[in-house]
Amino acid sequence: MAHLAMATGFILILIGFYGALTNRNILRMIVAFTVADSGVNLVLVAVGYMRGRTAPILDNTVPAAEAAARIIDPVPQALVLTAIVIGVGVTALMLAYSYKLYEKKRTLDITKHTELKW
Amino acid sequence: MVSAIVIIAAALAAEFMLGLFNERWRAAAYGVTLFALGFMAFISAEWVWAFAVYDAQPAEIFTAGVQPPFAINLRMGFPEAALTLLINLTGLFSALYLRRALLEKGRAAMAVLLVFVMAQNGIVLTRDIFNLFVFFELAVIATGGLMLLSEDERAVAAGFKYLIVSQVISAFLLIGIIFSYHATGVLNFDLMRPEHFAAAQGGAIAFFLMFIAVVAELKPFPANGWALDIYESAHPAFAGLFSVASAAATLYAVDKLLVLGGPAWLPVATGIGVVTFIAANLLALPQRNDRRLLGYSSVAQIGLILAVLGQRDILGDHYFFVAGGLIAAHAAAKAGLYWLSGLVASRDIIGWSTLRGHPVLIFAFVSFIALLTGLPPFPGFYAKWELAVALAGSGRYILLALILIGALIEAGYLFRWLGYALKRDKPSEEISCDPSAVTAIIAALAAGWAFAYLWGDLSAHGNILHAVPLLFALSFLLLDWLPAWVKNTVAIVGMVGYFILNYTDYDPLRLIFAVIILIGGPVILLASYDAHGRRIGFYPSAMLMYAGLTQLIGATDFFSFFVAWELLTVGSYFLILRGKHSEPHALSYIIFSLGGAFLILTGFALAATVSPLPMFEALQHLTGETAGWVFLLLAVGFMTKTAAIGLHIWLPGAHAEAETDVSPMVSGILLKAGLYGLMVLMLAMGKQRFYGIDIVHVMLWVGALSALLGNLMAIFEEDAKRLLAYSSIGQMGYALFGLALMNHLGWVMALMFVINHYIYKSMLFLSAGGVAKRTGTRLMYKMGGLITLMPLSFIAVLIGIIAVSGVPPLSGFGGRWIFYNAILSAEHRLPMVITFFSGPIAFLYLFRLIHTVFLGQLKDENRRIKEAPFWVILPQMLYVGLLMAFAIVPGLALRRVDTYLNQFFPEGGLNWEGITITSQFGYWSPVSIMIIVCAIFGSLFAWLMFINRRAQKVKQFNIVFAAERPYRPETTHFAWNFFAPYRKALGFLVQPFVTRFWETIADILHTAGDIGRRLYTGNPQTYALHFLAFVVIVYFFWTGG
Amino acid sequence: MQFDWMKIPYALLTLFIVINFGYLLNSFIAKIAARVGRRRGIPIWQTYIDVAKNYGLRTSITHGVMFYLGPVFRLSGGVGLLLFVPSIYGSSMFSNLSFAGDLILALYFVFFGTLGMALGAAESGHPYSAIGITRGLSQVTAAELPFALAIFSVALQYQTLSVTDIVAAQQGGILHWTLFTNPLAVVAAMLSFLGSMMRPPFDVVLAPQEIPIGPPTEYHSSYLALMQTNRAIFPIAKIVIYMNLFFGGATDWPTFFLKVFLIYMWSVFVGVSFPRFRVDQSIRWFLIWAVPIGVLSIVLV
Amino acid sequence: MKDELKKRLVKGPDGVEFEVDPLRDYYCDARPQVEPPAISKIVEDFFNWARAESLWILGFATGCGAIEMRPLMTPRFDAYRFGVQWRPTPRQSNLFIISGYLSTKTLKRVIRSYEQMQSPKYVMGLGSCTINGGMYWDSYNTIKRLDDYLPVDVYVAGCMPRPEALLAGFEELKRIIREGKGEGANKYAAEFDRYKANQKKVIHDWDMPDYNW
Repeated sequence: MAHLAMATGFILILIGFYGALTNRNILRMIVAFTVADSGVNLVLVAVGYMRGRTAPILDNTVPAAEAAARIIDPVPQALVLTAIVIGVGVTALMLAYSYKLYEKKRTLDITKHTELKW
Repeated sequence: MVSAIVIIAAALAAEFMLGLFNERWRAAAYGVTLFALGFMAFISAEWVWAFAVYDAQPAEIFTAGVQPPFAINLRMGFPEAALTLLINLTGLFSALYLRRALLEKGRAAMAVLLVFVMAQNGIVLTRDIFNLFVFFELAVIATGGLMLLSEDERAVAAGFKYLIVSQVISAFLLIGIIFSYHATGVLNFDLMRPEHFAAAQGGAIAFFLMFIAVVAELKPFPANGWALDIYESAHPAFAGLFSVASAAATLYAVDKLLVLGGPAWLPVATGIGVVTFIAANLLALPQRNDRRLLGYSSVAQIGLILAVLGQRDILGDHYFFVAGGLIAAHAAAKAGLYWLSGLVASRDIIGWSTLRGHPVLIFAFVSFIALLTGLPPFPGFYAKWELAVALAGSGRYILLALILIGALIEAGYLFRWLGYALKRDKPSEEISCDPSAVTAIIAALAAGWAFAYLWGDLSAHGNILHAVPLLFALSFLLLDWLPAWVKNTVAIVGMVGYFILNYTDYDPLRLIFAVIILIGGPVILLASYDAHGRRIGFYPSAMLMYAGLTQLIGATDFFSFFVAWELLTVGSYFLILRGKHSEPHALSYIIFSLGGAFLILTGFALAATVSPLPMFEALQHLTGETAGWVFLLLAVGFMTKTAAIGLHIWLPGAHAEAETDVSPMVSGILLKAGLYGLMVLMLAMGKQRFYGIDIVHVMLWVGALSALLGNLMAIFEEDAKRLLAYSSIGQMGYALFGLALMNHLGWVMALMFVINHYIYKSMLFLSAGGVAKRTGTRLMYKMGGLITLMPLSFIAVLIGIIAVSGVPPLSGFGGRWIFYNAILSAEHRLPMVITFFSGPIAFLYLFRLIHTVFLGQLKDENRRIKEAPFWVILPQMLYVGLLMAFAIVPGLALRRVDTYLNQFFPEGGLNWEGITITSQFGYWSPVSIMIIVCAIFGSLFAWLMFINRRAQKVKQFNIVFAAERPYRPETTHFAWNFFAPYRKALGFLVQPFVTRFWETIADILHTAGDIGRRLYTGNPQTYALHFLAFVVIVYFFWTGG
Repeated sequence: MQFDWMKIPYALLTLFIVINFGYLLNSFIAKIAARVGRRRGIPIWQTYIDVAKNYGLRTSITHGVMFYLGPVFRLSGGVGLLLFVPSIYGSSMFSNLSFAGDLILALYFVFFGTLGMALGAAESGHPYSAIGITRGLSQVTAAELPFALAIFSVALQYQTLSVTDIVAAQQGGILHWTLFTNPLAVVAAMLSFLGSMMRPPFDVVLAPQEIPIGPPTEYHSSYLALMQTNRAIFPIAKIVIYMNLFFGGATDWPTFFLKVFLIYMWSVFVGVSFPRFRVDQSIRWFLIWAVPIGVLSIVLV
Repeated sequence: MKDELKKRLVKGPDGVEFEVDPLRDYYCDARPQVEPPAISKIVEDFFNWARAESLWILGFATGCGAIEMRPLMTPRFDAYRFGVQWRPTPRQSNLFIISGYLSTKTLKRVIRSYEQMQSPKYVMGLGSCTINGGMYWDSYNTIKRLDDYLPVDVYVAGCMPRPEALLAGFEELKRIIREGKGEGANKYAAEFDRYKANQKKVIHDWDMPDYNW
């Protein structure tokens, strides 16, 4: 059971990649990438999970003294925050690109933009 | 000293400040950007100065004042300082270059540029793997943003492809990082240990995911379609920055990971690197688009550096010197070339010939190409040498061979590009001389030469740029604005002065070569007085060749010998390239010469590892298997320069298409470099066996075959200079044959050939050049009957014939006489048969030269041509005098060398007292032969003059033509297909097998490249699939291997 | 310079003897050929008369300097070749000027005459003489090869290049001649001898009717006189080399005349009984037949 | 005038235009001189004897006379005994045998060959055709009397004289030469204009220099 979160994370990544690499429509690709991105974040958080421990919030229920024994590993959670922000940034940039690509060729089909080859 | 964190902080501060600026204050915003980049560069420079001069210790910078693992720390060591300096400087100059684009796009673009430079600095400085991920993502986003700067509308598609693939890569990286954290418990490089990964259950896979993701950022071979599109469509300034900065930063990141991963991962890195280097170079061969070619070339260079990173275990402390040299060379060259491509309008590589109007830009272009191919005195050369020695030392021969083959292919397409730029006809549109762009290029050029000097000082073998002859040659670059005759005088005085200063410290063998190079060279230079105007580019390349030659005979250790060898190759390449139609031939010349040079490099590397003694002793002490290999490699390398059969196809084109006074230089003097190399090799190592075959015996056969086939091919030539070029192949075959006899007289004969060949080949080339200049063509059947109009040239060719064919009174006979005595005491007899047959054939093609050009019928259009120019005739007459003197007193040159050879080949010497030279078998007295022949000739001539004094002088058509009147001079001059019967009898011997062999190899490479590059279909999804496939393959090799 | 001046008159004496012997030999062989055809043939002194008539002609033309020098080169080639090789073994009187050079000098001095003739004929501007030269030079390269191989094998056999030593080694009876001690070399040399004698199997160079006598087409009066003198000396000078190398040399003039005559007859006999080769046929013939024998002689010596 | 002999403008390789006149540039236009015999009589007699004893023939084998010369080379008549020899080129021959009728076309070649021979040179006309046109006496294009165009030393009459007649002709010629009267070349040089006028009267397309060396 403990690895349920991790497994769902990996499944999300696979779905995301599958979606991104088979759909021709650019917007569908971007959505698929966001799914993969959330899958990665889920895996990130799932790594820090320890059975029978609580969230790393130091308040009156979990005083600082015995925090080390009662909370899960806080570092992955810190990392995932940055990862999410970066995911947002990249997705925003991709959407801007898709707008410019559409503006240029009036089509969202990725296979129409292959002038640069060989 | 300002702390390293301030670099990142300054960039962030500048970005925020730009945000506060008003939209209209663009100039001020641009000023802030430049100031920020300048300040960052200043900090890194300060640190580099501290490490280099004051030998400071690496500084650890802890963010948030807490020790890791609870905070991110940065380290500013010597490598980090150098790399950040490189990145910041390139950033500064690209910003300078992007001035118009940035001002037009506004402060947003400036901010993104600052983010990009900061991200690259971050990648170098950070010691935390998640922080590494953050900076990689920042770089990705900044690249996405900066792609829109480009005018090429395909850049948008390229940027989108880049984002897609980097999304996939970052997913892998994140998963790798988090599982590595899971395995080791920390995120800091310094606290992680290879054994943590081994201990943890999925640790190895975690490290693999992280490692392969970062390596993918380096754009390795299958997974680099997305990078090539960026290189092709981005703004040239950004493409340069992207190529230099991301390469330097990511390579350092991979290096940090390799330290983490431990020795098991080094072969993986080497494997990926070498495959990328070879494949990228191969796919670059058929490229016509300049920026895409540069893209392939930078991917290849990064692959090479990755391979070097993989060899850190055997490179030891040279590791930074080699990897740093390659990165520095790559940085200066790539930035410079991309910025140059910004000036050139057309995207086809032939379009670069517009640069020809600007000497400075041409010099920059040439320096960048030399930087990339690793020619002396640039850092790539030192790196290539150290790498070769290290690889040969640790027995990794296949890797060394692959790297050298890749380097040869790269030299091939780069020099082809250089040839197009220098020789093809200029397209219409001029280059746009934007001042900021030119300053950036000049900066890159200055950086290239600064690195050259820096790496020279760092190198253990002494700085190439300190050699006097090389400095003398490079000084001609500065004097190039002077008129040609001034430079010519300076050159002649310089060379003769150098000879007078140190002819004493040459032993007799080297003295002959020194005389030919340092006295023979100026005699040929006399013919260059005939040129008018400034002759830009002639004197630097000529002096570079002569500098290479002088350093060659002065070289005592492997390194300086190899430096000299490459210098003379480069100098002669540019000399040959000056000819009108010489571009394809110069290309084949440089490829063959560099191929030969790489063989010599491998041979020296093998020998250098065995014993660190100077060259001569080191070669002597080699034994067993390596001795056989070294001898074979060096012999084949030197034989490419003497154009032995099989490696000869570059010579006819190169010598025939060169200018009038370049042909004698290249043919008379340069071919001797190969002979000198062979002499040193055979003196040091004597006879060598290679897996049971006696190599010297094989060389005997090669020499004989070259003599026969060279002369045979010369007979059927219609072009005068090609005829003389093929004859050089024949004569060099003779000399090689003499050397391979390995006995006293064989060597005396080879030396006599060296002198004879120099004199009459230069004389014949000068007279052929003079005639070609006057008649406007080199085809012999278009000339005829020029004896009355060009008598002095005729005398030169007549004396030349008598000397070459070995007819007694002149010195050619001396060579033949010594040859006979040599073969009498040699043990192999069958190759003699071929050499006997090639003797008289030499007489045939020379008679064809003199008959079709000077005798026979005079054509109408040639009736008013004048004698060849005075300065072309003067050296010829000097040579006639020299030949006469050498015929009468051969002892002058050969006596001391004969005694010198006694120490190597004791028996079979000649004794020289009195006027007769006696050998073990026969005797020859040149003085009495000359007197007797002249006496007989004189008396008979007087007798004929006395009887026949009132002969009626008649003209060309007063001939017995079966009582008919000859129709026209063209129809009565028998010259075309002069030796038709010979072709019928022996034509099958001169079928172009060798040419067809080399052409098929070139075609195979080109088609392989053409098929290979179809891999990049332009669809980002296929690129992502390439990446996934790459990951699977590497994983399979890593586990399987 | 310890050069004793007496050698010059002796050399001139040899020259005088050989010139007369040459003229008589040519007319004598012409008479034999006539007698074979049951004709009376030319009087023995006819060659003298022809030379005198050619000297006596009053006019001559010249196409240029090289044309003028052609016959001079040719004759000095013939005279030089004769004088560089000792004629009579054992007598210092008739060792001519052989102190100047050994066998190699003789082998390469043959080209001196050929070069001069070629240049002179080429200067005449006549296409036929140019064709004649091409044929001559092509043929001589193939013909010289077996001779060079034979010389090399003889030099290997006697371990010397000096002609006098080779002749010395062959003294003492007929069985000591190289003909018997090294027959292969002699066969190769005699085959190559045919090539250089301008006799029918290999006389495509002069080819009397095809290209009017090839190279010397434009030569006449005094030039022709010089060439006729050379026609007398050159074959004998070449035969002297063959005689010294392969047939034991001559210890006195009668054996000299006899041996020279017999060697000369070898080329006459072959000439009379074979049609004319084209140049490529003769090259192939030499390379297929004469050269392998020469190579064998080197390998087996 | 044929086009290869016309004056033409030619551009040299250095771009300089100049005029080429074939007749003047390709041919030597010197006039023949009278060659005086050797100074002393003894030398001249000896040379005459040598010239008589070694007659080198250039046979202009035209008409039916040529066939008569072949038997001279056979054992029966064997002209070689008398020092007679056939040479393929005019340069090396002294005796010019014209063995039959001459048309105006062949006369042009005869003149050119004759002028290329070296003096002293002799001409022998065979058959009646060279004496008075023979059976073509009334033809419009044959040469009636060889003497008008070339100095002839010996005529051998007969409508084709037999080989014996030729041998007799040779004896006659030897006698003339030995007596020093074989000066046809000098006669030709002395009366060069007359001969040339006669020749040009018959040969209308005179596209050669006056004297073909």
